[in-house]
Amino acid sequence: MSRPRLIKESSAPLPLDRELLVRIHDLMVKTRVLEERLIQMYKQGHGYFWIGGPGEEAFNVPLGLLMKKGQGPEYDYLHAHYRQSGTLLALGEEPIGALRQMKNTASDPYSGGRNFAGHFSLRKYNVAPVSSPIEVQYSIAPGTAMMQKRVGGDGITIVTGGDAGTAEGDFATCLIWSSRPANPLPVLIIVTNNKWGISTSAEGQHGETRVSERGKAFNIRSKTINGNDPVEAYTELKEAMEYVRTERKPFLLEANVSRLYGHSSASGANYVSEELDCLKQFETRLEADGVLTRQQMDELRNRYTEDMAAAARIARDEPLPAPETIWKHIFAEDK
Amino acid sequence: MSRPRLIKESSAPLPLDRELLVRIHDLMVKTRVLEERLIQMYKQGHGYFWIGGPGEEAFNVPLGLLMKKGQGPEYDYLHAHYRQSGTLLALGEEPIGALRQMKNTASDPYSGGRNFAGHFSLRKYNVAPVSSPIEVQYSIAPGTAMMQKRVGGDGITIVTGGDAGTAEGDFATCLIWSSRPANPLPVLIIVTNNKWGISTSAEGQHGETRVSERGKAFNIRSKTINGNDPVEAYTELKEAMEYVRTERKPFLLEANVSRLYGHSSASGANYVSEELDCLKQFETRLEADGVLTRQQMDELRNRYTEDMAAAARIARDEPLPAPETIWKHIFAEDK
Amino acid sequence: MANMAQAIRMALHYAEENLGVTDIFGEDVGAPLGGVFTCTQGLKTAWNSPLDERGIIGAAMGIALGGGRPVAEIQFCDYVYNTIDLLKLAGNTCWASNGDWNLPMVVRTPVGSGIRGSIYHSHSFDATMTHIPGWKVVMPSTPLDAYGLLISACKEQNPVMFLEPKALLRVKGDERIPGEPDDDRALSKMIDAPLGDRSQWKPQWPAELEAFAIPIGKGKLLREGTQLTVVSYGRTLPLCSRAAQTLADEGISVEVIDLRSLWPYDWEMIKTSVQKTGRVLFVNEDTEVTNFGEHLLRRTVEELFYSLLAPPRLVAGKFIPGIGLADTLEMASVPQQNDITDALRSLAGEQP
Amino acid sequence: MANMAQAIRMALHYAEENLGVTDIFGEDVGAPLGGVFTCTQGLKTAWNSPLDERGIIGAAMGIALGGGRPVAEIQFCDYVYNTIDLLKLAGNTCWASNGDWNLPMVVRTPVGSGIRGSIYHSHSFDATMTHIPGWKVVMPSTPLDAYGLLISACKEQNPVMFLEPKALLRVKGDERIPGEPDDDRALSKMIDAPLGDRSQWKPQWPAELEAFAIPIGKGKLLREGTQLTVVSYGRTLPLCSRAAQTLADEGISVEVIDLRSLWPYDWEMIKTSVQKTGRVLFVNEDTEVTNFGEHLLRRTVEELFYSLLAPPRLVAGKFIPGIGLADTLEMASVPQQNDITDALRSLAGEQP
Ligand SMILES: Cc1ncc(C[n+]2csc(CCOP(=O)(O)OP(=O)(O)O)c2C)c(N)n1
Ligand SMILES: Cc1ncc(C[n+]2csc(CCOP(=O)(O)OP(=O)(O)O)c2C)c(N)n1
Ligand SMILES: [Mg+2]
Ligand SMILES: [Mg+2]
Repeated sequence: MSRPRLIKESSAPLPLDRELLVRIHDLMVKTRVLEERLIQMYKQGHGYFWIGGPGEEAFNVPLGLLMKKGQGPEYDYLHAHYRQSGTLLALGEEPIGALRQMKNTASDPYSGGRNFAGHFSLRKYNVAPVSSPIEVQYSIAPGTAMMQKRVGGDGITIVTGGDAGTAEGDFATCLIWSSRPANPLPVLIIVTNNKWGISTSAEGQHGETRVSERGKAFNIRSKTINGNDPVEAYTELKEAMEYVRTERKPFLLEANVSRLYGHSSASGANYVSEELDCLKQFETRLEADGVLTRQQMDELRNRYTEDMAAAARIARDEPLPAPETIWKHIFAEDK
Repeated sequence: MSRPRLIKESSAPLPLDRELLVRIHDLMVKTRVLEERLIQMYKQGHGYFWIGGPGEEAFNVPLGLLMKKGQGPEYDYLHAHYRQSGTLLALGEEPIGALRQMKNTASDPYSGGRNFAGHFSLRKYNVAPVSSPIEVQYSIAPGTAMMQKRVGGDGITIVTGGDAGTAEGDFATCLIWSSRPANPLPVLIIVTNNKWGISTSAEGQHGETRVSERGKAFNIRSKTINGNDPVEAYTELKEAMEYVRTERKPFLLEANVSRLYGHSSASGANYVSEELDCLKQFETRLEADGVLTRQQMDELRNRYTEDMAAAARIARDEPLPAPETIWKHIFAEDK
Repeated sequence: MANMAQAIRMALHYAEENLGVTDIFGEDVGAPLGGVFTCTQGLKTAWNSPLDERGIIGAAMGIALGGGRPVAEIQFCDYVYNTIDLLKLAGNTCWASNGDWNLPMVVRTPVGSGIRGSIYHSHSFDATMTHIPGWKVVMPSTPLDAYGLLISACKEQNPVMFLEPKALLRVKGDERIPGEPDDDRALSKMIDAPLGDRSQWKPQWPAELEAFAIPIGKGKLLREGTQLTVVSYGRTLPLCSRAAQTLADEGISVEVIDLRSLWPYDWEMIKTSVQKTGRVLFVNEDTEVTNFGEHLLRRTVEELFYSLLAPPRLVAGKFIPGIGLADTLEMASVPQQNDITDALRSLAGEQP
Repeated sequence: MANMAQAIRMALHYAEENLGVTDIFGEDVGAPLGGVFTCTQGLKTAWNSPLDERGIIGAAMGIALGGGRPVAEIQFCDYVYNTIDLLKLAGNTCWASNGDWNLPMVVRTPVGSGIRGSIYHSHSFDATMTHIPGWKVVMPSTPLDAYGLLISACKEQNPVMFLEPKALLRVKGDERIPGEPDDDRALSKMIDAPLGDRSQWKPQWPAELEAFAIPIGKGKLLREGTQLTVVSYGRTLPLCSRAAQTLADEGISVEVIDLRSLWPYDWEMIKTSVQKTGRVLFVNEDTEVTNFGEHLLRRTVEELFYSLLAPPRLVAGKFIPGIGLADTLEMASVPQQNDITDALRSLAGEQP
């Protein structure tokens, strides 16, 4: 496996404008603090299971910022996995929704207390429901892209998932269906490679030098990037998305990222200091380049920490869904 | 899609020795005559369905000749699809078995009248049962190869299937499981590309320039050959098999072949004159090179035709399995 | 009258013209073949997919999420079994998202025995499918019902599984589909693709087709009777009707219910009938262990125990790993005319 | 006493040492984790597979064809549903080849609710699995039964599906597994992997383990009774036992059968009991439409109708698309203690 490249020499000037850098940083902090709060809720018994995206903020936040946000095939679709909180916050979601899902309250906006944390669903922004089975979203994604291609416009479909999951046939399905000569599709196929599937290291399992090479046989434009660098992530995502938007063809993007609190609460959810921390690294860079001071960043973090604590207190006291609601929404007529 | 290359200039001397050429030709004729008899049985109402391998003899016969024949992991395993009669005859099977399966008699040696024509099973030579679902054999094949690798020796696993079927996730599974760095496997992964899946042309469906390129991302040695030329097929198969036997690593071989009587009886089972006929072409070559005369070849064909007619008469009059035999062999204790 | 394959084709034509159906697809569904059973010949939104059932179900789900209305085909239900996770996902998407999303999609697939299809072209799918929540499941036994149920399916906001009893696909109906021409041969000339080269062919659709819909969830009381109830669907339904006729000739009065919709199903119709007759036979051809008929029977026992004059019975497929190719094997594996007639006769005669 | 996860681990150890088991594999089955429920820690033939359930089942089939004896794991049965075609194929390989080949393979997978697993870690698999011919299917409810059934499974010539009720995996048994040390903590020290770095760890297996086998197909009469029979397995079995105790305190005598083997199952034991009691409740937690309990109930009605004093009943999971995460939802979705006790009480009191 190729190792994530280190962030570019800090002497090179940051190629994004200041406002954007600050916005990305803000959302990365917000996401990290949200995830840490979710973990804390779990550890304090205010939820049964945690899974999420700390370590993927540098990639997920730019993704959300670059999405064409709206409902219906004119806008971008997101078929995500369970580490996508950064993208959702970048789309403008309030963090309390995720906290409510953690506490499985009736007020949980994504599943009404039915699904695990990190399992978002947001029809108003074309975020398809996140489901636990690994990789099925890759078989579904070509469908929304077909509608987008037919409708016209520049909406694209984005699908994300982990490295281990690419072993499922669904990943191949996505490559095949997206690259059919009869109907190439506007899909941005993303793999976030953290080099692990739960406890299983990628080393023994991947004959590929890079996962992104699997696109080549299908003549799909493919690239591996450092997903720990928000600047590289933003720039590369922008380029890839523009290609997909304009050419109406697939692009396979592999982003090397970190898994900063292990797989999930099942593996303890403790900070893994051996992993590269994209937020720390970005902050060093921002400080060195004079974009933000340490103090500003600390204040930001403290503010979010307080906000999140307050939101968690609200969520914690809200009622659970009533037992008889299990019968609701089996069919759409029930709406 | 790349077109099958024409057979090498007939001026070039045939690189295999005469005895082998005659043997390959003999088996190709035998296979063709068998398939034609099966089709005739179907058309005369002595069977419900025909599917088989006319058009693949030039590839399938050499494959059978090159297999290390025997039972158990020291020998080669074959996980085949339903066009493999040439390989079975090359392994030494009597054609009457296939005719019996066509007539679904109790004497059918492959399924006792239970399965369609072409669905061989031959434990004594490691031929795994052919099953109708496309491509599942690719998910199973790594298992026999694991046993072979563990046992030692030079036995390899061979898996075959069609071009359209590579769209199933099982094909990707085979590539992934065969090339795991933790345990690369001795599997010869074969795709016989006839450019069709029933009525669906490969053109609109395959983003790959060649199917064999799908191996490259996994660092699997891969090649596309002209499966209509028995000499090329023999030579390339030999090389690929030697690599797999010795290196204990996978090899992906795509063979371009013809579909000479259409997909199956469901599509009429009539000779398709637009397709290249490997037998005709080989015979021209053998005659030109003085290996066999037209007369010898005609006699051979007539002899097989008579043999096959006689065998079909025998099969036709044999009893069907008794109704109560449906309860046999649900479990192995029943043996 | 149209056969069931033609009825399906006409309903799909109507649906792509009038009900917003955007994609009719699957293996060999588009030109030139138009489906291995001809059900999708000449349809303007029909296209050929890769040979990948997971991709087919996945794409249908995606198209539905993306605002389209797909009608996907699995060539034989025998090949649907690597997609059960996706079918379950389609069935739980509305519920899991607490009503945020819903999937208006139809999956069609031929089921059952009757064409000497051997181990992999004879499967039934009703047991497996009725165990998956969140789907509506229908299975017509006549061309008119096929037409009407497919129209309803194409109007649904939820996933619908449309099971086509393959033994009945080429059987002509007794009832006219509103809008079909009087003459069968005229119909065939208009909408059946010619043999040979079809590249220039275009169907000529009957102009008067309409949104004749059969509501999902309603059974059909095919024959009234007083002494016995038989409930079936699909291939075995006509066998039940014939058995009822035979028994009528013997002086035994059998009520015949064509369930048509498997989920939701017409419990009221079954209940009313069993309360009248006190004896009921459930018939289907899926293998008999963990079989949908066992569900119907369980509910009958649960709610109608004290109305029963004899134990309710099930006639279903044998619990064996496949249907063998030989005639002898197929006949012994799934219910045939005699099995049903005999079972009804014996149930009628059963005395405690 | 060992808990069920430890019992499984010891049986697998015994089987890889003595019964020819060659490969224990699946996602996270090998080092360092040894299975998400610790069932495969420290086993010498355990290894980690790619994240690909189809590959796992396929490889198991191939290993069995190649002369090995695999024990494959699907991490949660919730993720087995893209392999149903392969399970069907494994179940028909012997039959389709007319006895030429057979597949000695075991698949283990955790099933059921009880750990607040939400929609995708709470599925049951007994309904789907009992509908697939050619497999033996077992589901223990105690560590000793788990040990004994797994030993039998590893000796089988046919595919065996070994269902592990996940709510019971960490529950200690009342009975000693032959060969396990007397002291629980001693056992834990010997065979449980330590937290933290495990790279140097090696288990110390109890030396006296033996081939204690529980025959597949035999139930266990857990408690004798005269007025009522309850038949269950897995997570709901201990609830049934407790209900029987409660009812005993109220003066109602309940016979409790732990089915243990779902296919083949111990019909003789059920029959004998129902002929004695005339009242029977079947309990499981799979969703209740096309449910294996409905099969048992159908057979009861078919063969024992005239022995019945009340309608046989089923308590099972609600027919909804998933088990919701919130406590309130899970409790309302699958049978809980009260549901079972109440159902038994009402069945005892039922008068025609
Ligand atoms: C189909 C399926 N199989 C198994 C699991 C259990 N599981 C949950 S996450 C996971 C590992 C996923 O690894 P990867 O795809 O690399 O994503 P990551 O968690 O590393 O982001 C597994 C095996 C699952 N959820 N779905
Ligand atoms: C899983 C599955 N889906 C569909 C079918 C129906 N079917 C039988 S053969 C075939 C086409 C196969 O094409 P290809 O893989 O190219 O093999 P070929 O027949 O051309 O040799 C199809 C779709 C099947 N047998 N199995
Ligand atoms: Mg990963
Ligand atoms: Mg082909």
